Amino acid sequence: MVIIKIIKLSKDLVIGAWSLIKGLVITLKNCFIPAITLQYPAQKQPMTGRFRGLVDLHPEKCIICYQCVKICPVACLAIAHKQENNKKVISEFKYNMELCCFCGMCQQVCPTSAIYMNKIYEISVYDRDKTHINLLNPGKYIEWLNTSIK
Amino acid sequence: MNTSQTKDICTEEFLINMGPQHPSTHGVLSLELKLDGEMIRDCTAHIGYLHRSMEKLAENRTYTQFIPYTDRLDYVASMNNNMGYVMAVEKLLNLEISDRAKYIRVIAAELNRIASHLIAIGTFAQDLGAFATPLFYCFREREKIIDIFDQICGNRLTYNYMRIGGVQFDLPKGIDEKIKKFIKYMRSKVDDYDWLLTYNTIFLARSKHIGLLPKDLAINYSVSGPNLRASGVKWDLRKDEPYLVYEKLEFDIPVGENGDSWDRYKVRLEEIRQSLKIVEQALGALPEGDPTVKIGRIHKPSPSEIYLRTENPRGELGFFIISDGSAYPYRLKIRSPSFSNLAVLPELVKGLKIADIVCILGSLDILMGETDR
Amino acid sequence: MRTNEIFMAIKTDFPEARQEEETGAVIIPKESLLKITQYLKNHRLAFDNLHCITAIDRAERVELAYTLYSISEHHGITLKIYLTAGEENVASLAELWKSANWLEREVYDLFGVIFLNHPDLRRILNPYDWKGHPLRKSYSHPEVSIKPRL
Amino acid sequence: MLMMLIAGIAVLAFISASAMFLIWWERKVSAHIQSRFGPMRVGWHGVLQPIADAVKLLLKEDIRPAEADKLVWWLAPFFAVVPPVMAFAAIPFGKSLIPKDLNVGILYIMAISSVCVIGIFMAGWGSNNKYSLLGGMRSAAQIVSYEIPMILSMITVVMHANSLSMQKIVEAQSRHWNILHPNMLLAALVYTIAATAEVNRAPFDIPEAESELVAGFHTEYSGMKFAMFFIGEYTNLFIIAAISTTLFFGGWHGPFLPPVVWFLSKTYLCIFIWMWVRWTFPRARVDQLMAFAWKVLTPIAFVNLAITGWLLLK
Repeated sequence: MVIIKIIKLSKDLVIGAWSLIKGLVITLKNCFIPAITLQYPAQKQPMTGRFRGLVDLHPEKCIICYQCVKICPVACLAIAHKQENNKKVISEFKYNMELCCFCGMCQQVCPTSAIYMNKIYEISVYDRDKTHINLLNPGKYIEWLNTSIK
Repeated sequence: MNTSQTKDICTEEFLINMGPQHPSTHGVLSLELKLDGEMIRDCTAHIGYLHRSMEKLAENRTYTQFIPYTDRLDYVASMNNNMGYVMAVEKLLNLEISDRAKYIRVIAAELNRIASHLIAIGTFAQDLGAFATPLFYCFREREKIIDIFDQICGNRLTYNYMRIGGVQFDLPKGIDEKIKKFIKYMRSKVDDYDWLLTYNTIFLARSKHIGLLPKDLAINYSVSGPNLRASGVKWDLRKDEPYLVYEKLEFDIPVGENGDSWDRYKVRLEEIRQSLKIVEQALGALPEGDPTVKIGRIHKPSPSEIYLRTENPRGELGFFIISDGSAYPYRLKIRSPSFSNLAVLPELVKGLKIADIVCILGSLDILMGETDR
Repeated sequence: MRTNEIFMAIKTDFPEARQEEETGAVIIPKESLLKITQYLKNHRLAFDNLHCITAIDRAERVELAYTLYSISEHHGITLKIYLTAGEENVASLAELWKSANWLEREVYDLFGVIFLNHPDLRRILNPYDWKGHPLRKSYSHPEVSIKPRL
Repeated sequence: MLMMLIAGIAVLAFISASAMFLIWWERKVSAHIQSRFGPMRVGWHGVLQPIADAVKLLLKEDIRPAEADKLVWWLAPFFAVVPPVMAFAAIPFGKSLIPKDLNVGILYIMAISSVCVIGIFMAGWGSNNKYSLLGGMRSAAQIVSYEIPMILSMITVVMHANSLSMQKIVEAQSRHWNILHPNMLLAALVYTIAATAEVNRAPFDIPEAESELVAGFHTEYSGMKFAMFFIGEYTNLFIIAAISTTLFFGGWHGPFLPPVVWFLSKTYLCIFIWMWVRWTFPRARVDQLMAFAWKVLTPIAFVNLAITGWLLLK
């Protein structure tokens, strides 16, 4: 009876040792496969064509239809317009970057694709009122570098 | 240890607080353990740390505006959440969607299932002590899926890709070669995991017969998904209540024998292989057509109630939507699989050691974003 | 077995069950909940899976919808109970299905429906000392969030 | 006297250099196993990273828990670092390159290195934190029960070389290394497993199990005290590798390279195997670990001892 137990135990030990060695073979194999991580600040992955970064605007294309303001789930867009010799002109287009959830609904709903999402993803600010952006002034995203692939 | 012998030894149970900030509670979950030495006498779970009351938010959002919120439910498999919600609303509006959109949804959902299972396997191995090596292998594979999704819909985690009646974009040009290359790459990697983890004696010793979930207890707790199939119940919504094009695709359901932590891991590993098969077939049979849909129109469904459940990587995700004719849902109840899967934990853990509770929690693959809603 | 066949099976044994028109749910009075659910669970209908409990805050009443499924028979049913505004309490099903334990705690937490002889009826998602039940239509969220006393 | 001073300073310099190198090497080995690069920024391929770590740990604030048992908590790191450094006294680096050739060399090393379990237990008890208490108790049980198979496997070697002194053990292997005898191979296997448990390295790192006990016994240590535990661990790793080379792989014997190079290369090969094992296997549970030590390793070690005795007396 004891011999059967010893045989069974040694069989388990051998199978166990063999499975441990198989595990070691995998890690050794991976040891020689070249590493694939990016050294982030030096190497950056260019963003794909459809990447949704910060919201941006071509002011001339906008026909002030308020579709984007209506569709935004977190209400971070706000437009004010005034009537000037029978033509509507945008007086103010505020974008609250802090609330934005980068869902891309405004970009899809805009009939003239005036509002679109650019490729900036490294967004950090020191004080909160930096997050309230006026989309009309062209130099709004200077401090965050643009990593678009174009 | 009957009490007669321990008259002189004054052993005292001490309370230990595992969480809400703990390396292996998969998110913000607090477990109060009453320990006798290493043995766990009793465990109570405190959840709700990540409660954003999604259901109250849903009552103030139109049907289209709520789609980005469903990404944040089960943030590891947000394609499946989108699909679940969007299909529920389509059933409410009884809207038919184009065939190509159905196939694209199946491809996206299955790829996301593989990514979610990879995370489940990686963190399970990490919890058992195989520090970081299997986790990094799983993340390396998952990175390839994330790149595919980045090309399809532009985001890496919260995709917001599906719309009511279709999808946002059509698949980009060279994407099916990329997916085929990924499928071939992934098949060899899954066999590697078999060698590295599945039959490793320490891994077996740590997870075999730990956290035994018998079949009837699992059904009684309405556990669903891989945890239920690991207990021997052959129940998968994609097969038993087929939706989209799952009845046209040929795949089988892995089922475990005795419902312990090892079986739950093994079922997830097999499901990755099955999902690869599904994606391959769906990619082959992709019909032509225009899956995209405009989102300007505000949907106003007639007052009615529907309940629809889909097979999420973690279990059955159900949406109970009650509409009252306005553009906003009157009530939107989200039945989250992790909520019921977590309810089983205190029952499984009595009398085991601390190392086992970490192992069972890892094998149940709980996600707090979904549990707390 | 479609929902009306199941309803017929229930109707024969419990005459007081009614069927809601468009949704096909079975409406039962509050008192006979325990009897009917006992019957549903052990009868050949074999409803062994209480999938989810949904509470709906209508203007004049609170509706409780129990979604039941049977894994062996591949069918499901929705049981509905109308709780009049005054006394929102109903018997707890924690003994029949263990999943009811947490589901009922969540309904109590968000709606304030009291479940009689529930093992431990505490709040589950909100802090234990939270005032009010958030998902009620009449709920107004507190202006200042209460700081936890350390 | 002067000679002893110089030898002492040389050994201390070697210890800190080797600890620094081991920390860096472990991070590079683990990185490449997990298909990533490891430290690359500080110096060429992160060579200066250990120095950066040391400076960081020096500048870090040394926080002491309020209700900690002050003296016990303060003393614990010393008990974790001093024994491995003292054990260097009997390590044979070369033909005459040995700090002090004690005639009880191997016994001395084993006695000293079992002192560090007291340090770990003091750390566990002193930090007044439930997790570290559990970690401390686990380490006490583990190290004590793995010392027996370790010493038994050493005795088989000592019986061959019929002397406890390390130099004599190495000289006994001049013709062929000990590992070539079958029973020595079994003793080497038992020794490696027991030594991993002795040094709390995976798959036996239950005292500081990250996923269960947050950080085990050194949860409450930060700054220089944590660095001391860290250095103690790597020096201990070097010690068990050095012992395994002297006992089983023929110490500094080697065809034409100078003996020191042979000794160091063999030691670092053993360390690579320990690192390789660490980053592959999951962690054993406490009771399985103890059962393995008492029910499997110790019987095997005894049987091996009996066989060796029979072989020698034949």
